[in-house]
Amino acid sequence: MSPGPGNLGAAPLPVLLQGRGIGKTYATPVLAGVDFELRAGEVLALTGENGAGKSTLSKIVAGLVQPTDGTLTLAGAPFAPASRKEAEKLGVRMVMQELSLVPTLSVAENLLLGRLPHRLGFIRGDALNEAAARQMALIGLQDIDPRLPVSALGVGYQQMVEIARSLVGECRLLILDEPTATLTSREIAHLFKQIELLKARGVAIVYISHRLDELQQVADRVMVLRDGRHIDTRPMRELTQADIVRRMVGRDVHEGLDRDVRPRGRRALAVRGLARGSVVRDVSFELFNGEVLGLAGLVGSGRTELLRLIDGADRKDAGEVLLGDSATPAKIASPVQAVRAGIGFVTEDRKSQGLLLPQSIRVNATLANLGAVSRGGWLQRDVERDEVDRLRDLLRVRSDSIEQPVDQLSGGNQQKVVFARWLHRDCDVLLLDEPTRGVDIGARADIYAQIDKMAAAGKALLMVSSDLRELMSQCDRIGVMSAGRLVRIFERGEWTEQLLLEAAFSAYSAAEKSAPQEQLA
Amino acid sequence: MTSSKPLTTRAALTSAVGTVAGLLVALALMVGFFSWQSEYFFTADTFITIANDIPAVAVTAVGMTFVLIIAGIDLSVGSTMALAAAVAGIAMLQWHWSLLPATFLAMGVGVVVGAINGAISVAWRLPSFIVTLGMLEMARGAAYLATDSRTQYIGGKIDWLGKPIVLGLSPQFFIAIVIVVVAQIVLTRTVFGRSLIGIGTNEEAMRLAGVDPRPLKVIVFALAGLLAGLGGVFLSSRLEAADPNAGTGAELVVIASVVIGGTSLMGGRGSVASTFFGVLVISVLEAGLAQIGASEPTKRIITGFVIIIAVVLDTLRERRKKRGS
Amino acid sequence: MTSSKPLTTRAALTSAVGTVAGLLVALALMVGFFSWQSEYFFTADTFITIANDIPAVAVTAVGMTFVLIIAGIDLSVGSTMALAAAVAGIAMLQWHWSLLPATFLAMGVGVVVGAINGAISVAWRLPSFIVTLGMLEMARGAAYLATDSRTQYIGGKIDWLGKPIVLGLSPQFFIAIVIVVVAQIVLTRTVFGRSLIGIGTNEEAMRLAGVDPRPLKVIVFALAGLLAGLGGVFLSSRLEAADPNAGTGAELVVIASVVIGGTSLMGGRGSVASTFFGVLVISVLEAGLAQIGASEPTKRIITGFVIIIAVVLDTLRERRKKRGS
Amino acid sequence: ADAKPRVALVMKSLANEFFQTMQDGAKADQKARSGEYTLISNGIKDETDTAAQIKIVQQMLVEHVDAIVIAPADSKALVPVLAEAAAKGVIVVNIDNKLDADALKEKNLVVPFVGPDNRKGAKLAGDYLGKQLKSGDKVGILEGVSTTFNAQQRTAGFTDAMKAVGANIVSVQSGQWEMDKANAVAAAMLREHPDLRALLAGNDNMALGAVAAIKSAGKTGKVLVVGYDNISALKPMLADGRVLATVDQFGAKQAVFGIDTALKAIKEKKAQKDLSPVVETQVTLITK
Ligand SMILES: Nc1ncnc2c1ncn2[C@@H]1O[C@H](COP(=O)(O)OP(=O)(O)OP(=O)(O)O)[C@@H](O)[C@H]1O
Ligand SMILES: Nc1ncnc2c1ncn2[C@@H]1O[C@H](COP(=O)(O)OP(=O)(O)OP(=O)(O)O)[C@@H](O)[C@H]1O
Ligand SMILES: [Mg+2]
Ligand SMILES: [Mg+2]
Repeated sequence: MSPGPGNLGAAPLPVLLQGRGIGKTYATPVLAGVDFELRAGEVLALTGENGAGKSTLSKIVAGLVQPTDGTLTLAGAPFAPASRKEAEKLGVRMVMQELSLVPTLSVAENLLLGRLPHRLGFIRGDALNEAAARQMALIGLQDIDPRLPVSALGVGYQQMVEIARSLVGECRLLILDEPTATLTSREIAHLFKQIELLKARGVAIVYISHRLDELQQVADRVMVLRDGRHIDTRPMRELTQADIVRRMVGRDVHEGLDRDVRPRGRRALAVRGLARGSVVRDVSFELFNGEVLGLAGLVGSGRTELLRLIDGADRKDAGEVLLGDSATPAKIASPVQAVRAGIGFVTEDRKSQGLLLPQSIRVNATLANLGAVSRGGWLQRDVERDEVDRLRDLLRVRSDSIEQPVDQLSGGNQQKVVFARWLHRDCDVLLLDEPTRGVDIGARADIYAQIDKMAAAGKALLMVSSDLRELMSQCDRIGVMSAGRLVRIFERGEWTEQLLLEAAFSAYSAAEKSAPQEQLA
Repeated sequence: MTSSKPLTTRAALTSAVGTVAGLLVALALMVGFFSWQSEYFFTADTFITIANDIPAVAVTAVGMTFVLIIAGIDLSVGSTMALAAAVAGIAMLQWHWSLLPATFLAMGVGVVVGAINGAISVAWRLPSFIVTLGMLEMARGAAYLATDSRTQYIGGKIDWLGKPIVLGLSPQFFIAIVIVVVAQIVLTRTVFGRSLIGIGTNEEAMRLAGVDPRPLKVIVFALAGLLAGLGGVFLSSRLEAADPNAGTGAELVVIASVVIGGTSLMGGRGSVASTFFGVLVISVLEAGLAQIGASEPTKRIITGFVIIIAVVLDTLRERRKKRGS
Repeated sequence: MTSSKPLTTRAALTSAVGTVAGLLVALALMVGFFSWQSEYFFTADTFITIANDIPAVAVTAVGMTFVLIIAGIDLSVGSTMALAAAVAGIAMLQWHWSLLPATFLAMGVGVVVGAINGAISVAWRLPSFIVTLGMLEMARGAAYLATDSRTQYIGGKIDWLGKPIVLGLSPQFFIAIVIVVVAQIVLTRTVFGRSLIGIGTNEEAMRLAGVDPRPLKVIVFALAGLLAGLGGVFLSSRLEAADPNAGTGAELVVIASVVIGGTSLMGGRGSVASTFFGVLVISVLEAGLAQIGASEPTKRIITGFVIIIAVVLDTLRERRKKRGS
Repeated sequence: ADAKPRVALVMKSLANEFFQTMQDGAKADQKARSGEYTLISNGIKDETDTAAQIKIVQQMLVEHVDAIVIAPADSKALVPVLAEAAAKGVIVVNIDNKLDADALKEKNLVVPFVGPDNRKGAKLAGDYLGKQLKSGDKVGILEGVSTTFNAQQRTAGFTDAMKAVGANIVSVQSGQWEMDKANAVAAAMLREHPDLRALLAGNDNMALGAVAAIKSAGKTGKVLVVGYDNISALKPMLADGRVLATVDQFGAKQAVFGIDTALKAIKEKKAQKDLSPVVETQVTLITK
């Protein structure tokens, strides 16, 4: 059905898009002299470290950013889209790395935003909902009521809506910028099936991801960027993951799936019967100093909600959190109390819940621990600057200076700034929600190293991730959530990918086949 | 846990009815109180008077609702009312125009003022608060210039709009009702309306979706100007004069009415229908306090209090609804 | 990519100097124009009068700057000024307090009004626009009650604050300068100031980072009230009377000054120092227009125009800076 | 209901001391003869809010009052609604600010005006000031809200008096009836015309603002001030000469005169059109 990586060499596909000498300069150059070509019906994987320029290059193709150098040709004709609309008219579409939905509008309206079906300006509600349902079915979301406001969906589902949206209408070239960063394997499978179908229709696809195993599944060719320069483009089958990594970072990186179990210290935290509505149901577990406890689960299984409850960000319906060896419930009714009790929280949505976007790296990094950079309420600028410089180097945040506003950083570097904030705070318990979302493999290793270091220093870490490989490589134990319940906690050695997945589905299949969407209501 | 579909529809329904229901309760409480205080309050007369009183504020509030929905604000509506009425008055007095063309002229003046507001905000991406604050001063100055700082008496030529025709109600009342209904339909049923909600919620997302927010924003401000211009004519027709001071401070009353009607100052959420009830709340309060002869300090204190309470109640209801769903 | 430090400092300096420089150019232009129009404008007298005129607005604007920085707004400052001055007046007239305790009492009244604004906004998560709009009415009503709606002549007892002491300048001028300087330092150098900027930029992020925005917001509103109370006393001391109508509409003048000074209405960005120059722009404009005897419509139109132009210029500068960096 | 006539007093801004005094006078009168009538009094937020005053008149009609005694915020715009009132058989009496003759004529309406002649009052103060001026002396006028009839009349009265002595009016600017606004304007006038001899203020609040401006300019005693209304805060100023004179138009009595006129008409069962058009009340110069 699909050409697939295997038979690519047989009949070279026609070139759809060609870029020559593409460059982009803000204050400093972020792209320089990039040449590339993209063929109809192929998937070109675009990889590189955070800040390598992947999103920038994609945005140039999609008409969101104008290049300062170079030219593009689309199917032989010069192509210089001045806006996204112009690019879309020519069938070039892009799913952005950051969500861009309108929370107050319904799923259907978001899907067809900008092209709502209407008669004389009046929206045709039936046609709208039908078209939307059709579109949702394409990526396996037929269970979601298109009339729901998007704000009722979790981040993962919202990402799916974004993807579904890009598939609306005429499409010759589709760019997916880290579409799977918040997705779990079930949704990813749907997405890949869709990609196959598009390929068969001759659509060219640019696929950006930091998950190299995915690339091996979908990509026909791989293009690597480093520091805004084109390093190499090759058929996927000619490369191993290690080859790709070496090209990306210019060195070898070891992830190490088989680590030793870390020595477990005293109890750091106990959760008893925590519940909120139907999203989190009767969750109990213990977390120990010196360990990393992972939390796996499908999108919408309630992992984020669980962390928010522990952190006091949302009100719990029932249950309690005990700190340390204490037998009495801790009074944590707000994140402020949580921080005071030594609990830090790296949130999943860095844009709306983590960062002060227009402010500098310096301001963002010290936010949770201003006490350390001040004396008697007065900020000590030198101390602050030194500490932030140290953190920036430690995490290799790619930026002009620590005074650069974080909204000018690439997604992965923004994530590192959030992480830096909690390194700076030095908490006893750290809640990590998708801590490597959008982070490249090199930087990921940096973050893992920090996690390791913290665990070694006796901190307790609770880490939610949608990337099972990440959990399996980094955690000492993995808890699996399904439909709001913590169904099982695996010890290192007990788990396999298969077992984890089965657990993740268990509560849904037990209740009904119709999957997790019932919690949306 | 049942299937989600019926739930959704029910939730949507509850929302619209909810706000209005809340406001109706507030209205009922006020009517009860005033009826207890004054034997003449609970009469058809009172309500007819109120009904004939509200059109100017109501139509202006409709425009303001749209502006707030796109997360803007328009502080210049009071001045615009005066300027538009002044121009219409001059057209009738000096150029001997009749009512209808003069009204269109006033609306035209409103459109120009509003479009300037919108264009400046959009062109330099300025907050509309400050642009319309500047316009508040400029349009008022222009109204003074146009009327030579004197109230222009127009007389019977303009009073048709405010004179009772059916059941004691005036044409302007019916016009206002039609405008409210049409605006509500436009807001909820058209692509235009949806786009405005989108812009108010996440302008960047709209832009990325290929909807250029700029012309839409200019249109919304122009529309607010148009409706303020019409409101100015309504006001004039009750005064039978063009008063250069007309509508002084009206912007705050209008905004208060719209917000009491549950429209968010943050953009993205609002309803014209409930704006109408917000206007009613303020009008009934004003009428009742006058009718019982409350002292000026009392009036001020109670008005401020009611504004806050009304918004608190709306928020609590909104929040309860959210938690419930 | 060079080392970060020199760049940083330079950028930071350019930014601060930039805004003020822009305002200085605007000021110079106005002074030039008025000096050309009136031979008496460019005299020490004029500037001393203006200097003694601004403290009331300046200190209130300092409070407003903090409020805007946390993405709030305070429409009640004008009424608060009147109420605080009224209470101070009564304390001096009827209870025979002396100036200092009466001033503290006025500031206390301001703190209470502001804290109520803050507490209501925070408790029900209401937009401060509507809460302070309600308070605008209530505090004004209270000021009427306190003064029995009559201007209270206080006399020599209060005039010390407004009387020239050095170089024709009054104590209130120096107090205002000290407040501006201290506030600017607090904003840029303290944990408190940093937290306010954070709250104005992304409140949810602050909360999750362990900084509780609620008490800080209440403090900011209380501070704005305190400064408005002091402003009220300053006003009173210039007029030697407590006028229940004092400060009517002052909120808009104050907000305009702050925004002209480059503080963002969206929160997260602002500077007290440049607020001071924003106040100067408005004051010089007002004084100059009065001195050349401009007609009322002209005054209105020019004032509106200058407000818009000043903000446009600031935005363009800001944007050029960003593009450059 | 009761047989006592119900009289509605509709004032301008009750935030203005003058109207407050007027209302208090009426209330005191009603208390003293509570057997004769009942009173509902209302005012508007600020003097320019004509629409609000119209609403109040309408509410009073709904309240079925027998008479309306009104100080109109606008001399023209209030006419239609008052015509409506008269048509319903409500006795309408005009106080303080005279309704526009042309507008009344168009509505075929006769409304008795009970009140002072503002122009005459202002001229009294101006004439008194004139005695201390010589021809060519520079003076400035602080006008109320320029769009209001009273402000215009008072300015006219001041102008008449100044013309009579040949003084030179160098500036007429609005202080919006308010102390702090007048203060800023007066300060500017003093700078622009260092040899200014006098400031004529359209009301006493503005006179207070002028006094403060003179003091800041260090010209106390060198610039003469006259006001209008005779508010209590002015007493110390008159006593020490910082204000030369003001005009009392007996606000406390004005409303009462109006009410009397209305009650008389009701008692004699006179129709609106049979009422005598003008009942002029006293204005007196106050110099101490
Ligand atoms: N508006 C801007 N102003 C200044 N610099 C920018 C701007 N946008 C992006 N950059 C810089 O351009 C570089 C490339 O960013 P880009 O978003 O393309 O990276 P990316 O490869 O997509 O990284 P990630 O994997 O983290 O998403 C980064 O160093 C970033 O800081
Ligand atoms: N703000 C919210 N309002 C309403 N429902 C929400 C909200 N946030 C999450 N939910 C719902 O709660 C359920 C649990 O979501 P949660 O985000 O905790 O799951 P998750 O496992 O972390 O998944 P994700 O990968 O989407 O973050 C989902 O069904 C989601 O739709
Ligand atoms: Mg990217
Ligand atoms: Mg999650």
